[in-house]
Amino acid sequence: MTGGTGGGSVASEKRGLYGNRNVGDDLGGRSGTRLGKLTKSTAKPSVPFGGRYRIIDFTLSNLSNSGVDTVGVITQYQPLELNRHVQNGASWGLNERGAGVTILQPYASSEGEKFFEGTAHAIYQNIAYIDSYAPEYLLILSGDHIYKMDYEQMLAQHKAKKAALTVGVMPVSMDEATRFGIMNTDDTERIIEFEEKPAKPKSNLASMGIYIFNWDTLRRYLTESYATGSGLEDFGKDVIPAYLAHNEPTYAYAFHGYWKDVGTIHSLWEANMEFLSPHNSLNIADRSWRIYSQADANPPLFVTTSATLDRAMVVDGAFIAGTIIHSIISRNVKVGEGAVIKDTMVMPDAVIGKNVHIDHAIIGENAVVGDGGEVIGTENEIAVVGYGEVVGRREKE
Amino acid sequence: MTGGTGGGSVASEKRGLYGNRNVGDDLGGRSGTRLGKLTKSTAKPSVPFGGRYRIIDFTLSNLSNSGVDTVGVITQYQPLELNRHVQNGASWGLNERGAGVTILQPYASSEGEKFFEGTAHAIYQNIAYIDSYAPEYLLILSGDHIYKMDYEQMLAQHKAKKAALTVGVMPVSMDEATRFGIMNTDDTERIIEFEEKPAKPKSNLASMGIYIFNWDTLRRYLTESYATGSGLEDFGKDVIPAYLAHNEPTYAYAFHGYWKDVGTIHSLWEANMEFLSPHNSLNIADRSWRIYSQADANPPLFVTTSATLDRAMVVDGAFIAGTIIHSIISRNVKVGEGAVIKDTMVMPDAVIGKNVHIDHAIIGENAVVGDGGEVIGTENEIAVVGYGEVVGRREKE
Amino acid sequence: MKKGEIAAIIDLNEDGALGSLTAARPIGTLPFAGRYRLIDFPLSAVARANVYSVGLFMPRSSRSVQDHVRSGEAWNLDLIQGGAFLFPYVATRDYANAELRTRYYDNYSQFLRRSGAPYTVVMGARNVANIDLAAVLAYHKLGSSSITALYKNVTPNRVRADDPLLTLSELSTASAVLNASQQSLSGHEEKLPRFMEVYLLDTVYLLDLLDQASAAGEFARLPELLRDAVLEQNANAFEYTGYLALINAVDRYYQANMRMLQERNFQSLLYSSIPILTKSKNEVPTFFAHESKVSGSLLGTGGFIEGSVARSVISRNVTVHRGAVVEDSVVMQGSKISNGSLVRHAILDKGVVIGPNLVIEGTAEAPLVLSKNQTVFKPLDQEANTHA
Amino acid sequence: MKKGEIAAIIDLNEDGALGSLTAARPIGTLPFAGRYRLIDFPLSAVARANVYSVGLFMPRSSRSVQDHVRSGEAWNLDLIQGGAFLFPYVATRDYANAELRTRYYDNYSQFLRRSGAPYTVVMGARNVANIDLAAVLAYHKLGSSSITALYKNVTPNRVRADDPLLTLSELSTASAVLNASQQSLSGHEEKLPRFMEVYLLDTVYLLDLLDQASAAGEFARLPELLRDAVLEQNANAFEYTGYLALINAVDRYYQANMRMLQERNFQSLLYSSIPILTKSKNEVPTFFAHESKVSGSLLGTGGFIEGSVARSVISRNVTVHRGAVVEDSVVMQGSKISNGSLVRHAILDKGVVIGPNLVIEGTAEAPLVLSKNQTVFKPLDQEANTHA
Repeated sequence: MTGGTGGGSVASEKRGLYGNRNVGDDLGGRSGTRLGKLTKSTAKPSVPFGGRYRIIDFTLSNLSNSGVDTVGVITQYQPLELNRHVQNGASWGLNERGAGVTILQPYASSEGEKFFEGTAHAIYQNIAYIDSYAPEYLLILSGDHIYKMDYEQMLAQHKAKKAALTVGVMPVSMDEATRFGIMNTDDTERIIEFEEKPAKPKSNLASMGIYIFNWDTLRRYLTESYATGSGLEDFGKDVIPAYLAHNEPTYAYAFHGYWKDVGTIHSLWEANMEFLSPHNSLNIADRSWRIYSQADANPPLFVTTSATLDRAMVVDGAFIAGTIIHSIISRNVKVGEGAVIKDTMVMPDAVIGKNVHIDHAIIGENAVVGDGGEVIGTENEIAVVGYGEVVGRREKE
Repeated sequence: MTGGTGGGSVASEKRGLYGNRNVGDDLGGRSGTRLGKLTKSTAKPSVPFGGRYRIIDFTLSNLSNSGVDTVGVITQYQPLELNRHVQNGASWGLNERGAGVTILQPYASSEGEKFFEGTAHAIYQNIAYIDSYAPEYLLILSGDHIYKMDYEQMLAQHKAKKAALTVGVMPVSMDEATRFGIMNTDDTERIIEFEEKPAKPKSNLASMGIYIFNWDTLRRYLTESYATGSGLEDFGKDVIPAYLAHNEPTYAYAFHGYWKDVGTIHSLWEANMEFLSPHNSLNIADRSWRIYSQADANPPLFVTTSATLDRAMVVDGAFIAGTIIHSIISRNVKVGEGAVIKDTMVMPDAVIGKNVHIDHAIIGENAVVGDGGEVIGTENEIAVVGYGEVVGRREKE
Repeated sequence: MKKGEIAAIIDLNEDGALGSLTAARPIGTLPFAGRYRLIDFPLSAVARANVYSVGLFMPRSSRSVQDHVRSGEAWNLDLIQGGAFLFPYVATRDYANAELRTRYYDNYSQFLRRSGAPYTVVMGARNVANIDLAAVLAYHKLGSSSITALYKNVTPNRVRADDPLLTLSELSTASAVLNASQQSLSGHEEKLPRFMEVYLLDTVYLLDLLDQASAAGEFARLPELLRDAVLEQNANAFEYTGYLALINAVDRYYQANMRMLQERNFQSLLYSSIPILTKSKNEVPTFFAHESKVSGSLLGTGGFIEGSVARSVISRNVTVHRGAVVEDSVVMQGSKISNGSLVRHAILDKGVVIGPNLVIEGTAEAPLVLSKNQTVFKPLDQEANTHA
Repeated sequence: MKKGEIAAIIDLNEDGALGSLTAARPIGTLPFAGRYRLIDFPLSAVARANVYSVGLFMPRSSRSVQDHVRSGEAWNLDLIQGGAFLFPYVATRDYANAELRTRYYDNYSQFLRRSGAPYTVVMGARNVANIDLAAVLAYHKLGSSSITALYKNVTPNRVRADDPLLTLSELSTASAVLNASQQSLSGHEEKLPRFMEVYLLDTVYLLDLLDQASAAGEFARLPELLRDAVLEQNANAFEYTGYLALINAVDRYYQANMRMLQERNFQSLLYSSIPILTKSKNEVPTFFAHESKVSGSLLGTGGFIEGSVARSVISRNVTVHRGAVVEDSVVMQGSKISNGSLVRHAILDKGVVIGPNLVIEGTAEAPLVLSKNQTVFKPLDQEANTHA
C-alpha cells in the first residue's frame, strides 16, 4: 500500500493490485494476425473458447477469485465486442463500487493524440488512471492465456522477497524453451538474466507474461524514460532488461499447472481439444475456482431423435440434429440432420446445414456452412471458417 | 425500425433511437480550450454543474426520460473521468440488458489506427456499433448543453414529415443569430438554406446541434463519401450542406424552453448563476422530468454556528463555517470560518480555507484556496482556479 | 407504447395440487423445460413490455422466489425507474383482523400509486405462455371496458372441471369467469375459452376496486375481486393464440414438459418475439461421453451424460452414469442416476440420487415423483411415491 | 483478511419503545443524522469488510427495509459471489409449531452453509457505531473462544436498567450478558462495559448452536442462543472505542441525533476509515434563501430554507417557510413548516405538515413527536403526542 494515501477506500492489501491486460500483438494496431480470420473484426481476448467462454474469461475469473477488485483492460484493436463482453465486470463479480473494470483505450490529451506503441507504453499512457487508485502493486497480465492461477500467492512471494518485480514463469521442456522468453535465476529465484527465444537455453523457466511491479518504481522508470526520449515501450523487450541492468530486485515465481498460450490457430484448436477431455487438467468443473463468463439466457440444448453425441461438449441454446464426434459446440449453434462434425470447435451462433461434413476445423461466430458443405482440415492444418463467413450452399430461407 | 431485422430485441420505436454525443471541439484531440483550465485533464461533458451534476447529466437524463435506451458516447479527449461518471449508465436508468450506454473511443482495426477527425467521421468510424442495433433512426446530440427536451416529440415530427434529417433549432434574437448556425426554412419547416454565423441572418432559428437522421440514408452518405475520398467530417459543415445539395427532406424542429451552451467560462458561470435562482426556468425540481446524476453517498451538509447562507445552493457532504452569498457549493466542499464566497460556483471536493475572499469565480474540483487567500473576478472576467490547483497560503497539515 | 406504461402484479399465491413438487416451493419456482422456472414467463412478458415496476406478492415459501429473482436484473427490473417489489406473505387467518386486511389492499394500492403507470397487468405463474402485452394493451385501449381478460380457445378434452373458463358474449366481451364445472356445457363445443388468469386494467379502476374492497366488511383476495369485476363490468376478452400450459396438477406439469420436446412447441414458446429471460448460472458445458445415447431431449448445462437419455427433459448438473437409461422423464438439477438403473415416466426433483441397478418407473398418466434430495438405493415402495 | 471470509446476519427483529416512530417501520429503517437509516451502519461495516453474503432477518413491517436495501448495490451486495438474502418474518406464535421452529433455525443454517464463510458476524441495527470488522476478526483469531462479543466502556449515567452489559473477567473475556438491572453494581464504577449486541463467531460453532437449538424442545431466538453461548463458553471481549449510540427509546433517538451536531461526533461516526454507505437519491441541491438563518445544523438535499434553523437535524426535501423557526429538532424527509411557526425540541416524522403561526414544542428530555404524515393546522393537544 502507498502508506495510507489511498485513503478510506483501501480495505485490504489485495485492493492495491491491478490487472492490466496487455495484448502483445494487438497493441500498435496490428490485427493479431496469428489467429488469422478469427481476429479480423474482434480482439483476441474476446475469441470464444470451450463452448461457453471467451479467452479473457480465464484471466478475469482468476482476478476475481484472487480477490483483485480493480482491473483496467487495455485495448485498442477492434474493442467493440470485448467491451460488450466485459461491460462493467459484473459477470465476474468485478463490479464493486469505487473499483471494478475500466476499459482503457487510446485517447487524446492536451499533449495530442497517441495510440499505444507497446505494452509498457500503454501503462505509461494510463498513469493517471492507475494513480487514481494509489496502489502499491501493479499486476500486469495478458488476456490471451488459458489457465487458473491465484495471483495472491504470487503477491505473497513478491512481498516476502521484497522484490521490485516478480515475473510469473512456467517450467517447460528444454526443446520448447527456445520458443519463449527464458529467465535464468540464481538459487534464491532472483532473475540474473533474461533471454528472448534463446537458441541454447540455460534454463527452462519460460515467462508467462505475468508481472507484479511495485508501482512507485515502475512509474519512475516509465516517466524518466519517456522524459528523456528513450521510452520503455515493451515489458519483455525493454522494461525487464532495464530492471536487470539497474540491479532492481527481480524474482521469478514458478507456476505449476495447466497453462496455454492460444495465440495461433493450431494452439487454439489444441487447447479446445484438451478442454474437451472429461478430466482435463484445467479442472474446469472445480467449484472452488470457478471460471465465470457473461451471463446470457438461452433455451436449453435441444437434441433431436436423429442426433448422435460422442465425446461432445455442448451448451444451452444449441440445436443438434446431426452427429457430433469429439467436438465442442457453443451456444445457439444449429447442426442439421445428417451433418457430421468431428474434432472441431464450433463458435457461438454458427449454423451448420444438413449433411455437412466438418473435420479438424474451427467454425467462427455466426458462420454458415450450407447444406452438404464440407470443411475439412487436418491435425497439421486446421480448417477455419471466419466470423460470419458463409461456405457451401446457403440454406433455403 | 429496420423492417424487423432488429429482431426480437426491438420493442418499441424508441428503441431505434441512439444518442451519440459529439463534442465539437473535443474531437480531433483539441482540448476544449474555451473552458481553459477546467478542461485540461477532463472532457467538457464531465465538468461539474449546479452543485450536484455534471454537464452530460442533462443530455443523459433527457435520453432516459425520452425512452431512448441505447446510447453511444463518443469521446476521445481525456475520457477517464467521463467514463467513470457514466459507467454502465445505471445512474440514469440506461442499463437495460442488450442496450445501455457504450463509450466509443478511437480504436485500431486491420485498416490501421485512426482518431476521430470530426463529428460525422466519428459516426463513420462507429458504423459497426450502430449497425449492431439495426436502428431506423439515429439521434445525434452534443453533451455540453444545459436543457430539458423530449426527443420523442422531435422524432414524432421527423416521422410525420417523412424527413431524412431533422435539426433541432432554437429561436434566438436576431442579434444573437450572428453567432450561430442559422436554418432558413419554408412554410412547412423544411430547411432550404443553412448559414454558419451569418453577418445578416435571414432567420432566427439557431441550430442546437441536435439531429435525427434516418440511419440508412446517413450510412449511405458516409460510406460513399469516404469511399470516394471526400469524407464528410462534420455534421454542420459537411453533412447538412450535402443533404441540402441533394435535396434530401430536411426539416427544422423548434424547441422552446431553457437551453444554454456552456462552452465558455463566462457562459458556464452564467448558467450556474441562472440555475441558482429558486425559480429557474429550467425547473430543475420538476419530478416529472428528473435530472439524474451519478449516485454517491456523502454525509449530510454540516452548517456550523458561524455560517451564513444567503441565496445559496449547497449539497450533501459540504461543510460550511463561512458566509455564502449567491453561490453554488458542490459536494464535499469545505468552507472555513470567516470565508466569504459571493457570486461563485465551487466544484466538488474543493477546500476553501479560513478568511478566504472569493467573488465572481469558478473554483475547480479538488482546488485548494489557502487561509486568507483571495480569488476575485468580475462579471466580465470570471476568476478561475483549476482542478487541483492550490492558491493562497496552504492550510497547515 | 411508452416505457413504464404498464405496472405488473404477479401473484404467486396460486393453488395447485402438485404434491411434493410444491411442498417447499410455490408453483412459480417450479423448474420447467430444463432451464426455466415458471415465473420466468410472466417476468419475460413484463420485461418485453418495458414494465418498470413489478409487485411480486409472495407465497408462504418465498425463499426460492427471492433466490431466483434477486435484484430482477435478468428482467431489467434493476433500473432506477422502478424495480421488483416483494410483498411478504399474509396468512389467510390474518384477514380476520381488520387492520391486516386493510394492509393487504394498501400494499397493492401503494405499489400501484408509486409506479405511476396508467395500466396494470395482473398475472400468475401457473399459466405458462408467451404473452405480448403490447398487443394486449392496444386491444384494451380499443375496448370499452376498464378490464381485459385473456383466454385461449382449447379443445374440450383439455379442460378439467376446475379450470376457469370465460363466459363470452357475441361482442368479444366476457361476462363472467366460471370454472368449467359451473358452466352448462352442451358437450358438443369444439373449443372452450379457457381463462389464462391474466388481466389488464386501467390502474385507476383497479385502485377503485381496492378501495371498495378495503371498505367492505369481509375479505376477498385480489383474484376474487377481479372475477367479480368481470361479472359487474363485462371485460374485454383478448384471445391468445400461442403456446399455453396450465400447471396445476402433477400430470399436467409432466405433460407440459413433454410437449416441449416437440420442436413446434419448443419454437413457439422459446423462440418467439418474446425472449424468455431467466437467471443465468455459470455452468460448464454438458459433456456427452463415448457410447452415450441421447435422443429427442432437452438438456441444461453442467451435465455429464454417459448413459442413455430419450424423450426427457434434463436440467443442469445432472449425471447419467454408464448403462443408466432415462426415458420419458423430467429430471431436475443436480440429480444423479447411477449405472444400470432405469428411470421411466418419472419426475425427479432437485438433487435426487438413484443408486445402481434400480428401476424407477411410473406411467405417462401417473408419473412417479421423487421428492427433493431423495436418495434411493433399494427398490421403491412405489405406492408411497405415486401419491406423493 | 480474505474477501468473503465473514458472513453477516443482521437481525432486524429488535425491541425498542419508540412509539409512533416505530409503529410502521422497524428500528432498522429509522432515519438518522438527516441522511441515513440505522441499518446503513451495520451494512457499511459489512461492506468495508468485504462480506459477500448478508442475511437480513426481516421484521414484521419489512417493506421499508426492502425499499431501502433493494439489490444491496450500495453496499456491494449485488456481486455474483454473494448477496443480500432477505428472510421473511416469522411471528412468535408460529414457534409453537415444531416444523416452523425447525425452519427458523434452518433458515440461518442454510444461509451460513451457502455463504461458505468461516466466520459469521451477528449484528442488529439499534446500536449505531462504526465497526472495523477486520480488527474484530483479527482479535477473534487470537482469542481462545469461538465467540467474540463487542462492548464499549461507558459512564454509568449512560446506562439504563435494561441495557445489556458484559460481565468481564480479568482475562478480557466475558462470562455473561446481563441487563444492568440484573447486575450487582456498586454504584462506584467509573465505567461499565455496555454490550453492543454484536458477535463474531466461528461459523461451524454457530451451526452447532443452531443444530442443538433445533433439536431442543423449546424455542429460543438467535439472540437468546448467543447470550447462553457467552455464558457457557466465555466469549472473547472486544472493546470498541468509537462513537456509539443505542437507539431503543425516543429520548435516546433524539439525543443521538443531537450529538451528531457536535463536529467531533460527526467526524468520528461519518468520516472514519469506514465510509457510511446509503442508498442515494436524485435530489436537487438545498436552497437557502435571502434572510434565511441556519446555524449548527445538519441538512439533507432537496430542501428549501427561507426561515431559521438552529441546532437541528433536517432530512431531505424539507421546506422551512419564511418566518418559521426550527430549533433543537429532528425533521424527517418531506416535512413542511409554514411561515411564522415555531418547532422546538420536537421530532417530526416523514411528511409532517405544520400550518402557519403554530408552536410545536417539547422538552430536551421529552421531545414532542409528530407521527408520519401528520398535518397540524391548529394548536396541538400536546398530551396526546408526548406519550405517542
